Amino acid sequence: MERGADPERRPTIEYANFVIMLLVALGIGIVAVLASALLGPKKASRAKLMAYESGNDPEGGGVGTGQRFPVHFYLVAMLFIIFDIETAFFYPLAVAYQKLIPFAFFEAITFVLLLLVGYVYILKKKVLEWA
Amino acid sequence: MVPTTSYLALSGILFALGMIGVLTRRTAIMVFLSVELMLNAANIALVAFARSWGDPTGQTAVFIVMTLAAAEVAIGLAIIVAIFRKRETTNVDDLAALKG
Amino acid sequence: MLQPPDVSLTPLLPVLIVLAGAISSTLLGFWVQRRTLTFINIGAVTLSALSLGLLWNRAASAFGGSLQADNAALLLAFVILTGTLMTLLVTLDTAWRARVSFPEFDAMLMYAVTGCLLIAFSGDLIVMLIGLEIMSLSGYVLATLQGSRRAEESGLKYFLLGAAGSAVLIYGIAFVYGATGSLNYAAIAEKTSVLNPENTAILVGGALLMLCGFGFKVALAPFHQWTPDVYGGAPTSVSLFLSTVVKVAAFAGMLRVFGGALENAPGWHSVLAVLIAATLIVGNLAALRQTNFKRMLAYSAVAHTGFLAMALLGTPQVGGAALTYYLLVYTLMTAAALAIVAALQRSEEGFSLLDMRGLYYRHPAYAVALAVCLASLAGLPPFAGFFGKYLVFQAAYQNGYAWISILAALTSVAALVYYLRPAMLLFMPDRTPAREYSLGQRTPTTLTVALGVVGVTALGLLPNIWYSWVANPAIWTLLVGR
Amino acid sequence: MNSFTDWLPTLMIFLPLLGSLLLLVTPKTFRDEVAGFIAALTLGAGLAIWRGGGSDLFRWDWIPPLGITYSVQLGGVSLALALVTALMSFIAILYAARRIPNPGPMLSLILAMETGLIGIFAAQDLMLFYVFFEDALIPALLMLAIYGKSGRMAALTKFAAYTLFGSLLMLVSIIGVKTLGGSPSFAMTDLKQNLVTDSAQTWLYLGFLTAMAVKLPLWPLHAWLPDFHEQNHDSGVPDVMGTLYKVGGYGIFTFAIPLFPDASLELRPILMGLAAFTALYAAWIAFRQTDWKRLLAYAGLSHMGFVALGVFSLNETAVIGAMYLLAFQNLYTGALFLSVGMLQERIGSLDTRVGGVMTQAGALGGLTMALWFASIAVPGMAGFIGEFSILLGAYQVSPWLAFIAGITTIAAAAYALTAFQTTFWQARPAGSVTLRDLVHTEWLILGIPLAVLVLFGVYSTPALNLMQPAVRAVLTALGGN
Amino acid sequence: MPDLIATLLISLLKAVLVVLGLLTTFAYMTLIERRLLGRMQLRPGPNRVGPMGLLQPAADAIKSIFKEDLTVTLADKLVYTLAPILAIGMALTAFGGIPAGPAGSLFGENPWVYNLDAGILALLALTSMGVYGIFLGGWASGSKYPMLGALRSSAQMISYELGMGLSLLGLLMIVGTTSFQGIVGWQAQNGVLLLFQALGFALFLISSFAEVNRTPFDLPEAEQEIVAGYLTEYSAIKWALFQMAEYVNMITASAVMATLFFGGWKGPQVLNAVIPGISDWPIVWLVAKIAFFLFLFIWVRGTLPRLRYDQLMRFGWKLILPLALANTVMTAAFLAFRGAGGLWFLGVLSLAGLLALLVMSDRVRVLWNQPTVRRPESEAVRAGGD
Repeated sequence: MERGADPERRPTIEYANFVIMLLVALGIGIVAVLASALLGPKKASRAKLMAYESGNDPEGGGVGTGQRFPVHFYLVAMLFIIFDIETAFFYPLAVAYQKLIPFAFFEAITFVLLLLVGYVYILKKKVLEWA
Repeated sequence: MVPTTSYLALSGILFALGMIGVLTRRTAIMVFLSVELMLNAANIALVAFARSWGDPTGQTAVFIVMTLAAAEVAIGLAIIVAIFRKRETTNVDDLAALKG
Repeated sequence: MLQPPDVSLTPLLPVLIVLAGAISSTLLGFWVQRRTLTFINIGAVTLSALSLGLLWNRAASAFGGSLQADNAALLLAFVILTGTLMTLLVTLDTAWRARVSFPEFDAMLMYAVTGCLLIAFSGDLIVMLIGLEIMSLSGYVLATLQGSRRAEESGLKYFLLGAAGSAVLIYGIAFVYGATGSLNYAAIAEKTSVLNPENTAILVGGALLMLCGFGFKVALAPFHQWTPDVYGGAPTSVSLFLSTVVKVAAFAGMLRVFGGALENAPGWHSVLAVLIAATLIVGNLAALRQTNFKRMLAYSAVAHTGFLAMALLGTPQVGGAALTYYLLVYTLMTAAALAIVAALQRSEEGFSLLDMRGLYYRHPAYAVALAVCLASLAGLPPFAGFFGKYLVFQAAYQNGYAWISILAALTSVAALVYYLRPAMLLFMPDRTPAREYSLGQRTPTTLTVALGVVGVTALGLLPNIWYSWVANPAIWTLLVGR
Repeated sequence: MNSFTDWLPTLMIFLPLLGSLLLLVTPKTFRDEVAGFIAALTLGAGLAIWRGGGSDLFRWDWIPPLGITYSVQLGGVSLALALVTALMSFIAILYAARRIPNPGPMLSLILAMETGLIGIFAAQDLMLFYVFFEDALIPALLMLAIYGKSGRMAALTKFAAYTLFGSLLMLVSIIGVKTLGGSPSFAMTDLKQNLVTDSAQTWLYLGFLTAMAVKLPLWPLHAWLPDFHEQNHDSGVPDVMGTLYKVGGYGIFTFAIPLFPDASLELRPILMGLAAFTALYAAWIAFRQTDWKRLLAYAGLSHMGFVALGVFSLNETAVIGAMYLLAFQNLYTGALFLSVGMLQERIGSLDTRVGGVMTQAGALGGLTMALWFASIAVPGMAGFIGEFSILLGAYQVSPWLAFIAGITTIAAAAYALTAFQTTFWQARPAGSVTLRDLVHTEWLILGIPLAVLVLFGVYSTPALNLMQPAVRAVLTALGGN
Repeated sequence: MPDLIATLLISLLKAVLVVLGLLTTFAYMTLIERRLLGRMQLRPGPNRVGPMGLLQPAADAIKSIFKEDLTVTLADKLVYTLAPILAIGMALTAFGGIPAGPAGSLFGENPWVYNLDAGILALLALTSMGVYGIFLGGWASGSKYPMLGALRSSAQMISYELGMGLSLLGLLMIVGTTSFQGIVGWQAQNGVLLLFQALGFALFLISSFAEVNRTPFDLPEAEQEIVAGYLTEYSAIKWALFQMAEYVNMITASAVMATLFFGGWKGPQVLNAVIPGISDWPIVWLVAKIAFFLFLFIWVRGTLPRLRYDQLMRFGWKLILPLALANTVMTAAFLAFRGAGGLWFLGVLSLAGLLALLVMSDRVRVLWNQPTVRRPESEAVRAGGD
């Protein structure tokens, strides 16, 4: 079915294809940026290079200066990590699900119930509120 | 087929880098990232060994380790953020209220 | 129509009960007061302890041997649950003052205990690792939960070093897996008895890495640096928990791994001996210099790690019994001592040694109890601490580590001095105003302290009460399962 | 033998402890009486055992899996020492009740310590011995902690550190004796049949010896002693108990010699030398003291050098003498500490150079002098028989060392009489307050020990009869001299 | 060996073709979108450059390349440059894995660039990487608005990523493979999955809208709220690259939905009766389905207003996530208990669920619509304490 590859080597070939795709895709971006850098005009002025703050002179800012933002974003990030990992666990189970019934069913239910415990907890903790 | 020793060498290098990071870095975040590096070194080793034994147990172990890493991230970041918001530093050396 | 899967959950019963307590704390916390939760958890812990009796001598196992409810696990679980019970009782009184009185505290505590039990019940490295991490992660949160600068600092230190320790441990697991091709204790033990030379290097490397990882968890020198800061900086009830239950569980893991799976693996014994020697010296000498009682207890916990680990140098049959005996005693005396600190301290820093002067004339019962705990920690007969020390000395001695025994005896002198100094201070008459909380005596704390003191005394006078349970060598030869 | 006599030693051991616990709940008004009654009862139990000619070995498996037994026996040397302990505890309680303002804890501690001490003498199991050995320490420390003077913390630390340093090495040795010898238990009867041989024996002996040398005490492990006595309560009561706690000679005699026969023969010259040196050195230091407590401490140390000399010589006469001296020096050293306490109560100082006490407190002076005579081994007093036997026996083994020790007796006379003279006889400084002489129980407190000393100084047969068979039994195990 | 090199060269060619195709589609998408929106809003839209405005995309492209490329002073230069490249790279790569026809149907070659067993997983992973582009872009700008915008966008995208991932679980349980080819094959035999996973599809569709930042979830570029979000400091080609990435993601999302729920590159089997083999024609069907979804994207943009940020987050966490879980459990339970019966009942269940949701929409809306009053911090801490 596959051209030029015995079944043994097929995955490797596919990964090579993947890398080629990735390189081409990134290459397009790089080429575009380079083209613009070469072709575009360069007439920078101080005002032009200032960060935009609705027309006022920018205060502070800059990378890594410890700008503060609502702690909520941290919470979302953490919740995401946790739930995403849960999802990652669920994928193999889902793929193998039909072969593993009935064990997998109880497994899945237990898993979802545990997940729900955490979900109810964050719900009650009002982590999911943005006000 | 890439020999197992190559994978091990890679994982060893990663682990050593992580170790060096833990020992020399002074920012909590960097120490923490180094720890993650070490965990991934362990993952590589596990997968490499799993392949050489032809046994999927090692791969499931990687799954567990990834979860652990995620849980560690969540809790570790929470602690680091809590400290950072209070005192604007995560330099481990600045934490000296409890001195030995 | 649908057959439930053929998984026996009975061996999991103690773990599940505790987990149920944890989950109920998580959810019920929104509707009921924390004290109620604590009572529920006390009930759960008691039930779990009872269920241990149900499983006794059944040698049940589940999940293809990944979970072992053998007698070794049950005994270790009993020690863990005892420590938990004492912690819970103490928090009934002190959590409010320590500003950790929210449901999350109980929930994290119970999750940690779930992890601890999993370690004790583990039948392969993965289950052990999962338990260890549940325990550690909850521990990090517990240490930080108070939200004070000190607590946060201790939490961060605990976390960073603990995470590094875990990473090393996991790397070790990977290597052990690489050498033996299995993560199951029994299979590892089988493989390690006959090894081809090329794998030996990997095995030794893995064993040593795991040793380092566990060294972090149980605070063996030179991996102990976090201990004083964490035990000293965390709220006292948390220190109590961390220095008893968590340590017991970590040792349970060590016993399972080193006494069981890697028993025949070469190399780690001598390294462990060196680590123990370092721990004994560092822990005892550093404790000698402390002026804060809580911090002193933290260093003493390090020193005790050295003693406890000596049991691992013995053969599993002798060492396992010695370790388990000592662990219970250690839990009782440490928990009681810290319970008194928690009840009397003005701030979570505990109190300085000088504050203890004349405590006997202000809180006679607590002072006597504290003195008993200290004497037991010091290893003075007839308190149980003595037999604990004796047993581990013997275990190491019989397996050819006489020099460790002698070193331990010598460093014990330092230990005795730093334990006896506060003990004596308690009884020195003092005219200066009291520097501790004056309304100390409350029922739950008193109960904890009584449990500790009576336990320590009873186990000292009649060690067989507990030792006859643990002494059967058959329990410890089967550390890996069949 | 009926079952009651079987239980008598156990009763004698634990009766004081019970009393000690009882005191915690006794109302203040009866406290003294209860304590005295318990102490007297203990003494009575001891005398009952003596009348029955000593008790048999009582053995009960305490902790079977560890081979630790509860084996006790009071007879021979151990009975004599237990009796002396009971007597001196009784006297200490009498004085403590009279002298100390708030004696409750002190009385409890004396009784608790009595249990430990009698236990030490009665134990016929190494582990049990160790347990009692450590137990006696705690009350001693507490007495120092509660009633001591300003420098007590340092003294306490020193005392504890020395004692425990020794005892932990002893513990390692104990474990070694059982493990290497392959004995099924720690009971002496079993251990004697499973002796450790060769060089291991020497090492274990050294470990054991360290503990005993601290407790003897033997130079250079004696440094805790003067501080301990100096910092203790002025009344001298804790010092009495401290003196009783100097059980090193007994430990070596009962346990070390039977268990390490070869090693004790091998190390005999060195140890005897050390002992003789200790005796002389302590006497010399005592000579320079100006504080009664320190002086007595060094005097006691000097006597202990004698005891050690006797025990280490492994000669029957000397060993009997040593045990005799060990028993009776408790009486006079203890009584002297109490007399010093009385002196301090009257003049408010422990200085040896106050002068002129005799003129106002003749009875105190007289009894003290009599006790000093006992101490410097004046014939007719029990101390003489002990020291003489030791010198006699030691001479057969090593004349030179005996000679050195002999000098000590002269030195002892010198320091004792000098100090006594400057305190009691010399002219009294002008403007001093008048001193009260002995009153009430004080007569008994100094009189009873003196009476006993004189009695056994003149009529030593009962005591010797008690000790001789025991000593002979131990030494025959060595295979002769 | 030459064989191998040939294979790789062909892959390279295909990759370039896919990339160029996508870029062209993107370019004309912008035009089509503007025209369509214009039509919906009763105005002409761009019609000046070339016939019917057909040259407008070319003009835009030329303009963005020749514009001045600014990098603000406080920016982290390297990351600032890499972020758009990362965004477009990941977006383009993701598309390469979608099969457009049966194996060997493209002049003897496979009509896809790569075909991994973990097809869906790889795709989800790649699209997740897009978040890095957005976040790093905002962060590296070293300015306040981009930072806030980036945070908001990342939070939004990761939140909906959960719903997206979870809503596929039911599908995976039914099919039992993550390979696109496998899924397409399964649908050819058993009917399109939309029939059995209507609820799952609805959730996936909504999540996809949020993932690609389209109305009504186009908060990241909500000009009225936080200037232009993470894009504020970007200009010229870098700005264009971000736009490009967004549109490419949209195309990919359309392709994924077509593949997973609408039978992929296969046409309806019934048409085989009319023209034999029509359902197996490569590319045609897929393009048609993609076009349909693209039109849907535009249509929605022309119809719905934008959500408020708090509504958006609550919608994701409180509705999509639990519903996705419920869908999973429902499917799992059905599969476990169905015995020998067919799948049709699951389809009914799923549809019923979706309908119930629609009927109850007024009740459900409370979940995300009503702003809750935030308690003071101190009170929140004490809650539940004793």
